[in-house]
Amino acid sequence: MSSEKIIRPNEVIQWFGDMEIGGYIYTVGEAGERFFKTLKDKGLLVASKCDKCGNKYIPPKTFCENCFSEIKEYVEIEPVGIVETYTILHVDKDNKPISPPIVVAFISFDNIKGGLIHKLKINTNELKIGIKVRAKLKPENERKGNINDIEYFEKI
Amino acid sequence: MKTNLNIKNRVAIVGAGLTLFRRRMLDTPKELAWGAVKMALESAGLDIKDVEAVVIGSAPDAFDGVHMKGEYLSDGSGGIGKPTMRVYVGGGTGVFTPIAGWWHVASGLFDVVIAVAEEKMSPAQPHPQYVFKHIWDPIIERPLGLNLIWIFAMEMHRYMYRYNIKKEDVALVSVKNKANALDHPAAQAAGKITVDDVLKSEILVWPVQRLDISPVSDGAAAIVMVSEKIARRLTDSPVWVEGVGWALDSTHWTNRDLSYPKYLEVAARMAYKMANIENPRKEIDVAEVYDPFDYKELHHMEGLMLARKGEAPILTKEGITQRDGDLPINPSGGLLGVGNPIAAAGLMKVAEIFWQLRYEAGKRQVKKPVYTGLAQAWGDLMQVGTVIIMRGG
Amino acid sequence: MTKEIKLYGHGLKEDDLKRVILIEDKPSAKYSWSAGTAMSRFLLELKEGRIIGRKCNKCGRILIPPRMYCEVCFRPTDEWIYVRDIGRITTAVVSYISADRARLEKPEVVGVIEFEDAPGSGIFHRLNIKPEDVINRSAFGMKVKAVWKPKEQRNGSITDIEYFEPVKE
Amino acid sequence: MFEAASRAYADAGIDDPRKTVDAFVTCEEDFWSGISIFDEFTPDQLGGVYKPVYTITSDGLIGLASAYMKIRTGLFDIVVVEAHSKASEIITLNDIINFAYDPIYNRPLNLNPYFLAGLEATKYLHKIGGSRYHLSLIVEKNKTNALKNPLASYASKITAEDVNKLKPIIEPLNPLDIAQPIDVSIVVVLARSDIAKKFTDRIVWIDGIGWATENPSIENRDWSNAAYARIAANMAYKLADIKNPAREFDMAIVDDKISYKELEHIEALRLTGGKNVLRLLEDGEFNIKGSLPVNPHGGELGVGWALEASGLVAVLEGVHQLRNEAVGRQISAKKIVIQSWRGIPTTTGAVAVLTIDN
Repeated sequence: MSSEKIIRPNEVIQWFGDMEIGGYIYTVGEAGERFFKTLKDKGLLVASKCDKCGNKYIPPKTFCENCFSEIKEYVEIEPVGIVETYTILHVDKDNKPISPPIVVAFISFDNIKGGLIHKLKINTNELKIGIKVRAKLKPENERKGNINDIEYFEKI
Repeated sequence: MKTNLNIKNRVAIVGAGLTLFRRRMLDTPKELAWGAVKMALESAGLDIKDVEAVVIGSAPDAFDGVHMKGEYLSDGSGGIGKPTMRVYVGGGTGVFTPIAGWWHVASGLFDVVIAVAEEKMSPAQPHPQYVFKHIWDPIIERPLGLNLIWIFAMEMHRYMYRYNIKKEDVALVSVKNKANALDHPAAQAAGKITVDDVLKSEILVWPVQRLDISPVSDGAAAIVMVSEKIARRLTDSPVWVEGVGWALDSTHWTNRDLSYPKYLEVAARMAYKMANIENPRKEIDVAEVYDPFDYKELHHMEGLMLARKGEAPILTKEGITQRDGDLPINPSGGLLGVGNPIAAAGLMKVAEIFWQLRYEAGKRQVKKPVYTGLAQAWGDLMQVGTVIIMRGG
Repeated sequence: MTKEIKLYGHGLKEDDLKRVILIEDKPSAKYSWSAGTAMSRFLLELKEGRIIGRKCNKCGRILIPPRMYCEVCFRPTDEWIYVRDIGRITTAVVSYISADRARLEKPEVVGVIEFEDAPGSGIFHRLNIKPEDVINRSAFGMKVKAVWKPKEQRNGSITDIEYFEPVKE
Repeated sequence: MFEAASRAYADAGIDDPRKTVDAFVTCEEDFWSGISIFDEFTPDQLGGVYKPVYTITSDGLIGLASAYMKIRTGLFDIVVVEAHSKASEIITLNDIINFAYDPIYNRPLNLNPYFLAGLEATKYLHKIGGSRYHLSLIVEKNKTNALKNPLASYASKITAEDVNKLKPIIEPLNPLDIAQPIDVSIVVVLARSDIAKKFTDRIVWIDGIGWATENPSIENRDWSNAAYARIAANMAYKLADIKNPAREFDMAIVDDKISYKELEHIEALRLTGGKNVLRLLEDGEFNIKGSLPVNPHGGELGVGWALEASGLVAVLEGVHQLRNEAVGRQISAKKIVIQSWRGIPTTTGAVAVLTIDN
C-alpha cells in the first residue's frame, strides 16, 4: 500500500490537446420520438406505461425498470406537476456568476414514476417543495423537438 | 504465468442474446443493452429479479458520446440496485466481459450474473473513425496525424513480409466470413464476394483495402452466467467456462515485433492451462477469433497456437477453417460479416460458441461434432488478448 | 439461435435521419498533459536535432521513446544515451487517405524505424520513400536517416523530424 | 504511477513484482485522462507487461472489489490495484462532468453540473430537518481534521460560522461544500490470506466488500437516500458478519465529495443506531474524539477530490489508522468501515470493512 502526491517539476513540458471530435448526434429511441414529437406538436407530455406491472414513466422508457418488460403503450398528460426539490444556481457551467440566478427544479407528475428536471420561473420567496407548476412552452413554430421546447415551468 | 488451478466454483453460460448489428440504430445505447439482456434472460428461462450482479463491457466512451458510460448503461443492462461494474480493455472488452462475469460467479459471491456488452458508434461525428485520433500517445504520436488504419496496415504488412504471405491469401478470410454471415440474423455486412472483389476494392492504406475491414456498427450482446447448482436446475445443456486468459503487452508498440501477437500467446497459455488443454490444434473444435481485419484472423490463429507461425493462410486456403472444415473459424461470420460494434462484437463471438456447443446455431452449425470451443478478442494499441474456453455439457 | 429469430433494434438508413429527432452536442474536452521527465528531455533534445534514449543496465536495452523505468525489469533506468538518427525500416505502408479518411492527392508513406544504436527500439514516423518500394516490400530492412527541420523551425516536438529517408549502406 | 507502485511493492515486501504479482487493475475513465482507451497506458508502469492487466472504469474501491473476487476464485494469489487522479491536467473539468449526464433529457439544459447536488441537498435537508449550518459543521470538521494529514491539500482552520457566511453558488451549497480536485496515485497490493502472511506481519484484512449502482436516470432515483451505499453496505456487512454497524466500528471513512453526502452516507451505512444524525453531528460525535469518528483524515473536503482514486484514498487512511501510522490523528481502531461514491451524477459506490489482527 502506498501513495504518491504528484508534484510537477518545472522542467517538465506541458502539452496541450483535446479529446474532441466533430461532435455527437444522438437519436432518441422509440419512446423519445413519441415524447418529443408530442411535445412539439401538441404541447403535451408523454409517459410510457408497462402493461405488465402498470408503472408509468416520464421520461418515457421502452423497457420497464421494475419488471424489464418491453413497453409499447403511451399515455399523454398535461404538463402540470409538483416541485419535488429545487436549487438556485448563481453560476453557469464554467462557474462564472450569473445574474439573475436560475432556479432549477425536479418536477414530478401525478401517479407517474420519474419526472423532469427543468428551469423554474418563480419569485424565490414563493419557492418551496410541493408547489404546483405548469410548463411554459415555446411558440409552436419555434419548437424543435427537444427538452428546450419547454422554456420553463411556472407556478399556478 | 503462475496460474493457480484450485478453482473452487464452476461457472456455466445458460443464455445468450443479441440485438441487430447496424450502421446506425434509432435505439439509445441503454435500449440496445436492454434488447440483448432481455433475450439472454428469456433464453435462460430467468427473470430480471433472479439476477444478482451485472458486468458491463463497452469500449471508448467517445463513441456513444457519454462520459462514465458504464453508469449510463446500467439500467438497460439490468443493473438497477445491484452490484454493477464496467470492465475495459479496449477492443478486447467483448471477451473480457464474460471473463469478469466468470470471476463474479467463481468467487462464490453470486449465483446469477449478466455479462452485457454494448457499443453505439454512430453518434460520433463526422465519422466514428475520428474517435481513434485519441487512442495514441498525445505527445509523441498524435502530432503526426496517426490514423487507425495506418497502424493495422503496419502490423498487417509486417506479418505478410515476415511469412511471405500474398494479399489474395489474406482476402480469403473476408470472403469466408462475409459468406458465413449470410446465415446470421444480426448481420450487417454479409455477402457473397470473391477474392477478386477484395483485391479490386478501394485501397485505403496499402496493404489494407476496403473489403479487408469490418464496418462500424451499433449493437449489443449479452449472456447469462450462473453457478453450477443453478445451471443444473435450469438446463440439461449448460455450457461451461473452462478457461479464461488475458494479457497486455507494453504500451510501446513501436518497440515490439508486430509479426506475432505474443501477448495473445501468453493469454492463450493461461486459458489452456486452466482448461487443461495441451494441444489446442487438436482439442479446440471450433473457434471465434477476432477479425476486425481479415489478416487478424490469421494472426490470431497463430497467437492462439491453432496454427504454427505463418501457417494460418495455408489452413485457410485448404478450407480447414470453413464451417465444414476440420477447424472451423468464425462460423458466425465474425466482425467482417456480422458487424463490429466493438465490445458487443466480442461478446457476440462468445454467444456464437455457446450456440455452437449446444447445437443451436441452425444453418451456422459446424459440420464436425463440437465439445470444446474458444472465443477471443483483441484491443488497446494492438496489445491485449482476451481468451475464453467453453465446453458443452 | 437461427436465422429466423427476430432480434431487437431499429436500424436507420441515411435518409431516415431526416425524419427522426436528433439531439446534437459538442463537448469541450481539453487537457494540458504533463510530458513527464523522460519525454520532456526527449522533446528538448529533438529541438537540438538529437535523439536520446534511456538505458537499462540490467537488460541492456536502450529505450526510445525514453522511460525513467524499464517495463521489462521493472526498475529505474540508469543513464541517458544519445543514439544516431539512423535506423532500419521494420514495416511501412502507403496511405491513400488522410487521418480524417479524406482521399489524398499524393499518397503518403509511413512506417516504424528501428534505431541502429538501440536494437528493439523503434519509433513511428513518415518516410520519404517510393510507394512502389513499399508495395514490392523492398522497403523492409532499408537503412534510413532522419531529415530535420531547420533549427529555427523546431519546437521540441516529434514533428521536428520531417521524415526519414534512405541512406546508402 | 511507477513511483507509487515501486513503493507499494516495497511496503508489501515484494522484491520482484514481475514474478510475484498475478494480475493488475487500474481504475480510470477515458475522459478524465484525455485518452480514448486509457487501458493502453497501464501495464508498463505497474510491472504488468505480458500479465493480466485491465481497467475498471469506476472508483478504486470497486476496482479493489474486482481484485477481491479474483483472489476468491482461487485463480490468483496476488493482485495489485491502482487508481490515480491527474485532475490538474483537465482544463474543462465541468464540461466533462456535464458529459456524464443523459444527452437527451438533461444535457441540453446546459447547467452547471453541480445543479444535481443542489437539488439533492435541498431535498435531503428538507427530509431530515437540517439547515445550512449543519453543512457548515461538516466542512469545519473535515477541513480541521485535514490539518493533521500530510496528504491533504485543502486543510484549513475555518469555523462553521465562517463557512455559513459564504455566498451560495448552487443553493444551498457554497464553494466550500464541494470537494476540489487533487492529483494523486495510489497502489494497493492484495493477497490471499495464507500468502499474505509470508510477505508481511502488518496485514490489513478485507472482511467484507460490497458495491452497487442505484439508478443512472436522475429522474428515477431516490432523492434523499443514498440507496447505492445502503445496498453496498448490506453486501459488505453480510460478508463481514456485521450485525450492528452502529456499535461494531471504531471509526468510519465515508464519501463527502459534497458536504451533505457525509450525513446521507452515515445514515445509509446504518451508523447512527437509530439516533438523529443531526444531533450526533451537533454533539461532535463524528469528531476525532467523538463516539464514532468520521473522516479523521479530513475527508475529500479536506484532502481533495481524487477522481477515481477517491476510494483508495479512503483505504489508505484506513490502513494508516489500523496500522497505527496516522500520526496526529490516530484513533485506536481494530475494525473500520470505509465507503466511496463516484460523485455526481452517479449513483454508484462501494463499502468495505477493514480489520487488523491484535
